[in-house]
Amino acid sequence: MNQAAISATIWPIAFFPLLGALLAYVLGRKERDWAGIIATAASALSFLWVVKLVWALPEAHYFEDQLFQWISLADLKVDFTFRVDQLSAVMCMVVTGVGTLIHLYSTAYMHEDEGRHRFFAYLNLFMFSMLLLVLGGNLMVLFIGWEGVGLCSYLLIGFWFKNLAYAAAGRKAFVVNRIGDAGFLLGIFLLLHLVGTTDFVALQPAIMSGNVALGTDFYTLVALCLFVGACGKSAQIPLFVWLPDAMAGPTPVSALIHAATMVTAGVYMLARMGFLFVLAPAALAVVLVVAVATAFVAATTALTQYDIKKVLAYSTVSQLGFMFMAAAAGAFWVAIFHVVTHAFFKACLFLGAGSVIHGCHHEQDMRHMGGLYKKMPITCITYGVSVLAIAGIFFFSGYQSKHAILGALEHWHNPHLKEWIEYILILVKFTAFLTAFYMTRSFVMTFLGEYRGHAHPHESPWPMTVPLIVLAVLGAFGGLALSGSLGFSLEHYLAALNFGAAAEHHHESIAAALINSWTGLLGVGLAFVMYTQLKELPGMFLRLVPPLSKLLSGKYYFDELYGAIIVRPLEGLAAFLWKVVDQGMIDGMVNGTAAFVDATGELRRITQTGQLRYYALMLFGATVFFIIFYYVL
Amino acid sequence: MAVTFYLMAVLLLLSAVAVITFKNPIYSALALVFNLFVVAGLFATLDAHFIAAVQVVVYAGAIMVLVMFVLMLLSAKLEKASPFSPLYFGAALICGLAFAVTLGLEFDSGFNSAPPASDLQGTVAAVGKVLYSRYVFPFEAASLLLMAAIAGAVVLARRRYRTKEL
Amino acid sequence: MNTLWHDMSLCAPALIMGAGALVLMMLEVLLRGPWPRAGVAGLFLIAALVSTLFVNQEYEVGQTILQGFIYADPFAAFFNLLICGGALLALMIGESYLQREGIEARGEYYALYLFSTTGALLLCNSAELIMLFLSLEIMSMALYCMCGSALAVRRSAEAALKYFFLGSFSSAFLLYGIAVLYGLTGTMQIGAISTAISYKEPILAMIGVGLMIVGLVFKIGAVPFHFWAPDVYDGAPTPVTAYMACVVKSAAIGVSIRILWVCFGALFPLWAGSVWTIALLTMVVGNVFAVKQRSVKRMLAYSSIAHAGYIMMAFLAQGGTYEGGAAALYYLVAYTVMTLGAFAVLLAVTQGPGGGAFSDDISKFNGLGSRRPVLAILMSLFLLSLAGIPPGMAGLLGKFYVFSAAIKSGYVGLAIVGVLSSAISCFYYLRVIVAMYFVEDESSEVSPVLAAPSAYFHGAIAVCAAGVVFLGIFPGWLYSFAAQVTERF
Amino acid sequence: MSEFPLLSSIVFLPLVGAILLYLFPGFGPRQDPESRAVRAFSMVVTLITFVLSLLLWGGFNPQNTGYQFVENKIWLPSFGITYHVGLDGISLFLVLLTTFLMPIVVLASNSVEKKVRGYLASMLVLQSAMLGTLVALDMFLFYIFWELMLAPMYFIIGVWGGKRRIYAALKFVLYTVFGSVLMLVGIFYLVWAYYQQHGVVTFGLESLARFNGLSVQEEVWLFAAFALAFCIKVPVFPFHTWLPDAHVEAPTGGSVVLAGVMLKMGLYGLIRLAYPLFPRAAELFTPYLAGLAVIGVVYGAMVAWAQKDIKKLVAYSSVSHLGYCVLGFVAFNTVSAAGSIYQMLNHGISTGALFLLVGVLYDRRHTREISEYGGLAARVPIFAFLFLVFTLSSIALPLTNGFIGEFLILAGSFQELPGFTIVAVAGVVLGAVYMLTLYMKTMYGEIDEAKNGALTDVSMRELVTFAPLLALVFIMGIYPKPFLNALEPTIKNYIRVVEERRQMLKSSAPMRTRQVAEDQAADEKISSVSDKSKTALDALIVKRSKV
Amino acid sequence: MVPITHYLILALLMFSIGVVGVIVRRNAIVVFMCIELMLNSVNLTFVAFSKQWGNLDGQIAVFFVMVVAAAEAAIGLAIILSVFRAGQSIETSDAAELKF
Repeated sequence: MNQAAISATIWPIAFFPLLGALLAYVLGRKERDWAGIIATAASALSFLWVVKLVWALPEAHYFEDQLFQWISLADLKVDFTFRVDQLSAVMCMVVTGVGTLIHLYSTAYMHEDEGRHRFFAYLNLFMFSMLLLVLGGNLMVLFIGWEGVGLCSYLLIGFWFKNLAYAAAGRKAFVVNRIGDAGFLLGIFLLLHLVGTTDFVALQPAIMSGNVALGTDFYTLVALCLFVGACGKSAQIPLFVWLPDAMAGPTPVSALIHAATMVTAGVYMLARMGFLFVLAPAALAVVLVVAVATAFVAATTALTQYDIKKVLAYSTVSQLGFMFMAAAAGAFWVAIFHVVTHAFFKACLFLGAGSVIHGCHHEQDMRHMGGLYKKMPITCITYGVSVLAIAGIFFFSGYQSKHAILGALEHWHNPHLKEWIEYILILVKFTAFLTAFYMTRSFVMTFLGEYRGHAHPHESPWPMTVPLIVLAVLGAFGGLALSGSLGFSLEHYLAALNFGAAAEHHHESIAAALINSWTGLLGVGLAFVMYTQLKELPGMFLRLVPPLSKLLSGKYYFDELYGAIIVRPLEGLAAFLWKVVDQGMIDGMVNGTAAFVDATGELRRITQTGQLRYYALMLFGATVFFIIFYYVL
Repeated sequence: MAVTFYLMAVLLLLSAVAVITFKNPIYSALALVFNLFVVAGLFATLDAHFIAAVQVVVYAGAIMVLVMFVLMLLSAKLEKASPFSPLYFGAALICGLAFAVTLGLEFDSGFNSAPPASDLQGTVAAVGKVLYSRYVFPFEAASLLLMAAIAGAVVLARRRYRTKEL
Repeated sequence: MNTLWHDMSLCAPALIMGAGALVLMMLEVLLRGPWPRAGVAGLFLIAALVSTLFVNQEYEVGQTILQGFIYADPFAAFFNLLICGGALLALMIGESYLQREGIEARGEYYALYLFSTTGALLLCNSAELIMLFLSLEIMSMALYCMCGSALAVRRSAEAALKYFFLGSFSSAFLLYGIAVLYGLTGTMQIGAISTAISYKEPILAMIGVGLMIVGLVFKIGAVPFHFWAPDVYDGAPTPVTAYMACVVKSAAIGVSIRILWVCFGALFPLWAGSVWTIALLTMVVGNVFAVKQRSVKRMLAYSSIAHAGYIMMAFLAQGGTYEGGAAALYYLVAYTVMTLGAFAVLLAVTQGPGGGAFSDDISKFNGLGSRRPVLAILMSLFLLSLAGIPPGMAGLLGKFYVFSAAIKSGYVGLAIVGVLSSAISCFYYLRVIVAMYFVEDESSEVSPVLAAPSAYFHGAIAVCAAGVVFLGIFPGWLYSFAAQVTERF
Repeated sequence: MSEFPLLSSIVFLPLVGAILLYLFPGFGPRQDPESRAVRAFSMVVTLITFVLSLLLWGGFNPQNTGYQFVENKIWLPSFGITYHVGLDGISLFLVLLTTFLMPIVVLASNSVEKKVRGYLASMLVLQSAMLGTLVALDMFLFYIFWELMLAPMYFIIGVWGGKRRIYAALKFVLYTVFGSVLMLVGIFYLVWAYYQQHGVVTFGLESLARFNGLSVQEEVWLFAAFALAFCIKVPVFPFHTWLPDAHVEAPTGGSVVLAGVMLKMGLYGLIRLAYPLFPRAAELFTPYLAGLAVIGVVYGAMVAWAQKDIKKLVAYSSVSHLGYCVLGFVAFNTVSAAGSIYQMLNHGISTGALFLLVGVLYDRRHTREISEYGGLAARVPIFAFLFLVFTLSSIALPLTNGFIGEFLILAGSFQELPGFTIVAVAGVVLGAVYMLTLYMKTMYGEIDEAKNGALTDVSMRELVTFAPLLALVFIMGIYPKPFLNALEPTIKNYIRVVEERRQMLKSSAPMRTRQVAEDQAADEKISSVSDKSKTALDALIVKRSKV
Repeated sequence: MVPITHYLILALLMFSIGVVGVIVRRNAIVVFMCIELMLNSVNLTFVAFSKQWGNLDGQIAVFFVMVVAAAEAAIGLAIILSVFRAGQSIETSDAAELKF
């Protein structure tokens, strides 16, 4: 809380990728292959710098790098400040570390693409934005990164822009994110209006000390505004619809942006602003409801998907829901913990999927895969490890974080939803079971059984497999390593995020842990059995309840619903405003005035008859009128 | 004296109405000549002898002869004249009545209604003296007017000639 | 005798002009074959103009000459200058056109021209109502004939007919008004009337005033006494139209100002309402009726009606301040140069009525911007000035003076109407600019600019353009001059 | 500094340039002269003007909140009209924007093929008029320059415009004239009222801004007259329909100037005249103006979304953007007002650039239909990149200039008018919708039109045109401090002065001296009529007044 | 003696008749004659006032009006002639080519 600032040079962390982006684009135009090398190097440099800083970061301190005053006007002062504290250190490590691996992976994956200089430039630009986001010393710098990652996401989703559907997916991502950003902006305005700053250093004491006589309602309002932003970025209901479509981008992009880093920005922001959220229990209750709903909806949707990337996308949405659950419970470190582990295993999963897609010549439908364990052993093993991790099987990293989430929920002490928390927990556990189930399903359909496609799958080259292995290792052991078993406790490290929530430490035996991972085991086992032995069963289930199956394979019809109640009405309204209101009414009135003057001008056809005696009559009439009306009367 | 005036007044108005109602312009012109003579008589009742004489000579003589001349010149093509149009007539009558009644009432109440007391005699000598002394400049201007009229009449009445064909 | 000579020397402009007319008539008889009629007429106009400059110094406020028939005051001096100058310019722009149309060949035309100008001069200077009536008739009689001088053309004759009958008709009203005023005051001297009239029965006085206003406003061409104007302007040969729109209108306005302010100044509250109405109607009707005109000449006719409305607005301003007079005079000068300029371009571009198919349609201006860029630019300048849009500063300042004078005297509503109607006016002025620049001439039959205009023409249009520019940039001297002129009526 | 009339030279240099351009020797009046020389000459003129205006910035003292570089000469003494010009922080940047954009416009004039000389001369005259409007401190002078902007723009649209150029040009002029003549009446009334009270005729802005003889009622009417003129120019919904037509038909340079500078004149007028002169009425009108502004933001965005013509879309986006500017200003708070001015600059840059980009496309394909394009990104990558950057600037992505302006406006307005601001935030989303839709439909997808396959990327000349704009997008987005520093004191002072004046006027009883003066004048008129007939006259007047 | 107002009213009536004539008649020569009627009634008014005021100004005015009338006759008839030449008609309603 009362951390002391240490001045340090932070800007190179963000600067390397920015420079890398420029160089990759400019030099890559000449020689495409340089782009990947430059970008990877930039990312790696950045990672090294992060490591250097984090290594040197003392406890209860943070690094600060004041670059320049960005906006300074009257009371509004926004500095361009970087800040590395424990939270951002963790995030930076993830972003640059996983980022570097994915860069490396991409050099092979994108090997044949014509536009890879653009790709790497965008990728590095994304790194830059993401680093701005996590390094920002105030909400404004965070917001720069926030919008920046949105932009890069847009660019990368629409990377293969010749396919208009892909481009539309990018646009959708950006616009939906923008809706969230609008909420975020309103939150910032509220803070600026009532507290006068967005600087974390100043904000936290101002909020927590209660100096601001604003009351809970204000906190709730701000928290909800910010959460709207988080919903957009982190794909929570109702703004999650863009993420499945975002799979249009190249797979490394999905891994980096739409799994490991960008989508977790919402969670990061909540953690960053945790001091505010804990003062707004009502908002936290909302967060919980949204998170649980999202997790459940996404998990059920994932059950019926056949596109391997879609499965992973829904899984990501679902896992993000888990992170928000932790945040809702006030256990922000847990949320970050899950962010980290999720980054490991989900990146690995995506990269694995990418490897499969690469190996199968851009086949994404799992129904045309199968039996790949023979052709792609490394991919298969790393993918399997990650499935176990995400399923929350003990020992693998997912278990640690997910267990911590459930623990945090069990200690729900928010007055709101207190009586419902039991039922919510059941739902959450069911969702965890589903997670294990559909992930296993995807594994089985992809790697086991007989090959059902027509391509000639082959194992990927080393730049792709090495990151897979590294990430699989991290996914396997990372959880354990961070939970204090190896002398490093993330909880302890992120103590600053503990805003009064009681932290309970309970060491559990391996047996207990295995029992605790029953949901995952059940899911894995059931799916394994169903998809290897009883292949008829899934279809039967779905046929039993046709509406449900329709609902699930239709992804709950969110897109259709939004289309029907928001997008199309708005489009219709736009057309109406243009055609009817603008051209018809407003311009009609303008032109009508002109027409009226014209018509009045035509009066001359009545008055200027050309008849002499008529003129004489008018002259005399006017004379009589004037004399009688003005002079005599 | 008064009887003469009222007699002349009636004749005057009758002849004026005749001018505007006769279908044949020749009759109108003759009525106007008569009217002008009556006006000359009225001038005489007001002791404006010189003016009365000029009225007869210039108006009834010169001007009306000119009018008759033109009428005769153009008479061949005057057949289709149909003098009255009810709409114009109605409107003109209403306006004319309004004009006459309004101004008449105001004149009646506003101007001194007593008969003129002055013994002003508009003899040739008296008028001439004023005309050629005090009014010499307007008199010259009047000559300019007549010159302009002559020039104008020449311009207009001359047959067209030497028009360049474009 | 000395006084007579002195008085006559003060009256020199009118005398020179009248003499010029007589000389021209005689020369027409004496000389055979072509001779520079316009040049001679122009010489007399120049002589009159120069004499104006000489005698103006001796013009003093309230001074009358020639036994009280003629004013020799600064106001008269101003109008002498304006009328002589305007007539000279109108002569110069019309010269080549008249020659082309064969009107010039009748030498009497220029005699009439000088007669009319003499009448206009005397009209503005007359200090007595019979003198006023006579000079008005001199001006008008000559003008009637000028309107009808394009003998081969029916329109010209028709214009003359309408102008003559309506003019005589309205003169009869004017004369009746004079008679009433004479009956009321026993005099026809303007100065005497002005002192006597306020002691008289106001309704009778106003009947006389009203009848006189009818006659004068008719000459100005203000609504609702304007009906003749579009037809006559349209039918008359274009140089005559230009002359009418500027010189005759100036003279009529000058005499109206003098009559209303000097003669009937005391009755201002009584006649203000009617003038207010007339000004309002004139601005609105003039502008609105011009909107749909395809004939540029007729459009300019309506436009000149509208401008009369603006000037009449200034009549009202005398009530409180002298600004009204200064504004009206400034506007009149600006209006003269810009209207003459516009007519000059019209003359250069369109065929006369003698040329068979009548052709002052706006399409004649199509593509003028590329055919004759200088002419088109000048026309734009004149039109923008008429519309009151910069860079047409002369017109804008004129409107500005007039509106501010009206507002200062409390006629805000009138000023608003004036401003709105001037917004309407932009529409039809801009249409000509549209034709000149925005429309390419598609039809090959569009004739190029007709017969090369003479040096006179070029000189006149240059003077007009220079006038518009000069008045726009340095309005101060004219305004203060105008203010001096009207200050001490 | 006061020795050399720097401001006047900046204002009139383009005008002189235009005249010289026309008098340029060696060119026949009929045929178009060697266009390269004409372009070069105009370029030099605009560049010199720009450099001179940079001197202004150099010599500008931000701490001095009064007018600087003041020149005050008597012009029409009898009317108290002066040639009075000066510069403060608000006008400084708009002047700079104008002088900055003009060389770019000249550079972009290559697409003009006919009558190049006339085109450039019009542009130069227009520049003088705009600069004059920005620095005028005399109401009459302001009005002259204000109206002078019309004619050249009219020609630019009318001569060098598209198919419906005549309709558009006339609509533009008539619409604007309609507004400005009402303003003219307002000016006269104000001057007259001042004269009634002080006996002095003056058009000086500084004197009139200290005038306190108006009743609230009068203020309301006058403010309405001024505001209408300015709202038409901005244009504020629902007075905007001339704008799309004008933009669509105008040539590229015309659109750039129109959007870049001329639209700002409306808001500038509101700032310079309407608010200081009528502070109480301004306060009363604030909700209505803010409401219209916000409607404009959302409405402009919605209608832009429905457009099928690129230029029309950008034009409607201007309506939306200027809605922000108006909102920011009427919120009347240092942050939002500064944001409003900053946003005006941004809009000039980004929308100007977008129009230039549309012009680039139009030069090549001679159509502006969105459906005619598609998939261009593959064919013209640099163009696509530029388009993207300016699109992003337009939708206010952080680190571009647009963000700073929009953020300041919204953050500032939120403190004063939270309800309106929340609605305006919706524009943030809608802006992304229509701009990205445009970008997607034109740049992305397959190239389906054969002609688009042969498009050439931006030329070097075009690149040079865009480079300064591109640089400014980022400079103003990343380091706005020099701009804001120069703005802040002026705006703070401006707001303080207006607020103080408002308080002062509210506390003092409305002056009624003028009424008295009126009565006296009427008395004098009557007394001049002599006593004898006075009774008759009086009776008549009384009788008349009953009617 | 007859009161002066009677002359005035008589003249007024005659003037009105002349006006009505101008309006209702279409024959140009008759219209011209109606204008002469109007002028004559004004003359009558002048002379009546002259008598009342005891000065000759009114009568002089009448003299000048007669001059004007003469000039009008010359020009008016010339115009009528030229109209007749152009259109073979002296109906004023036929001379209506110029309108609107």
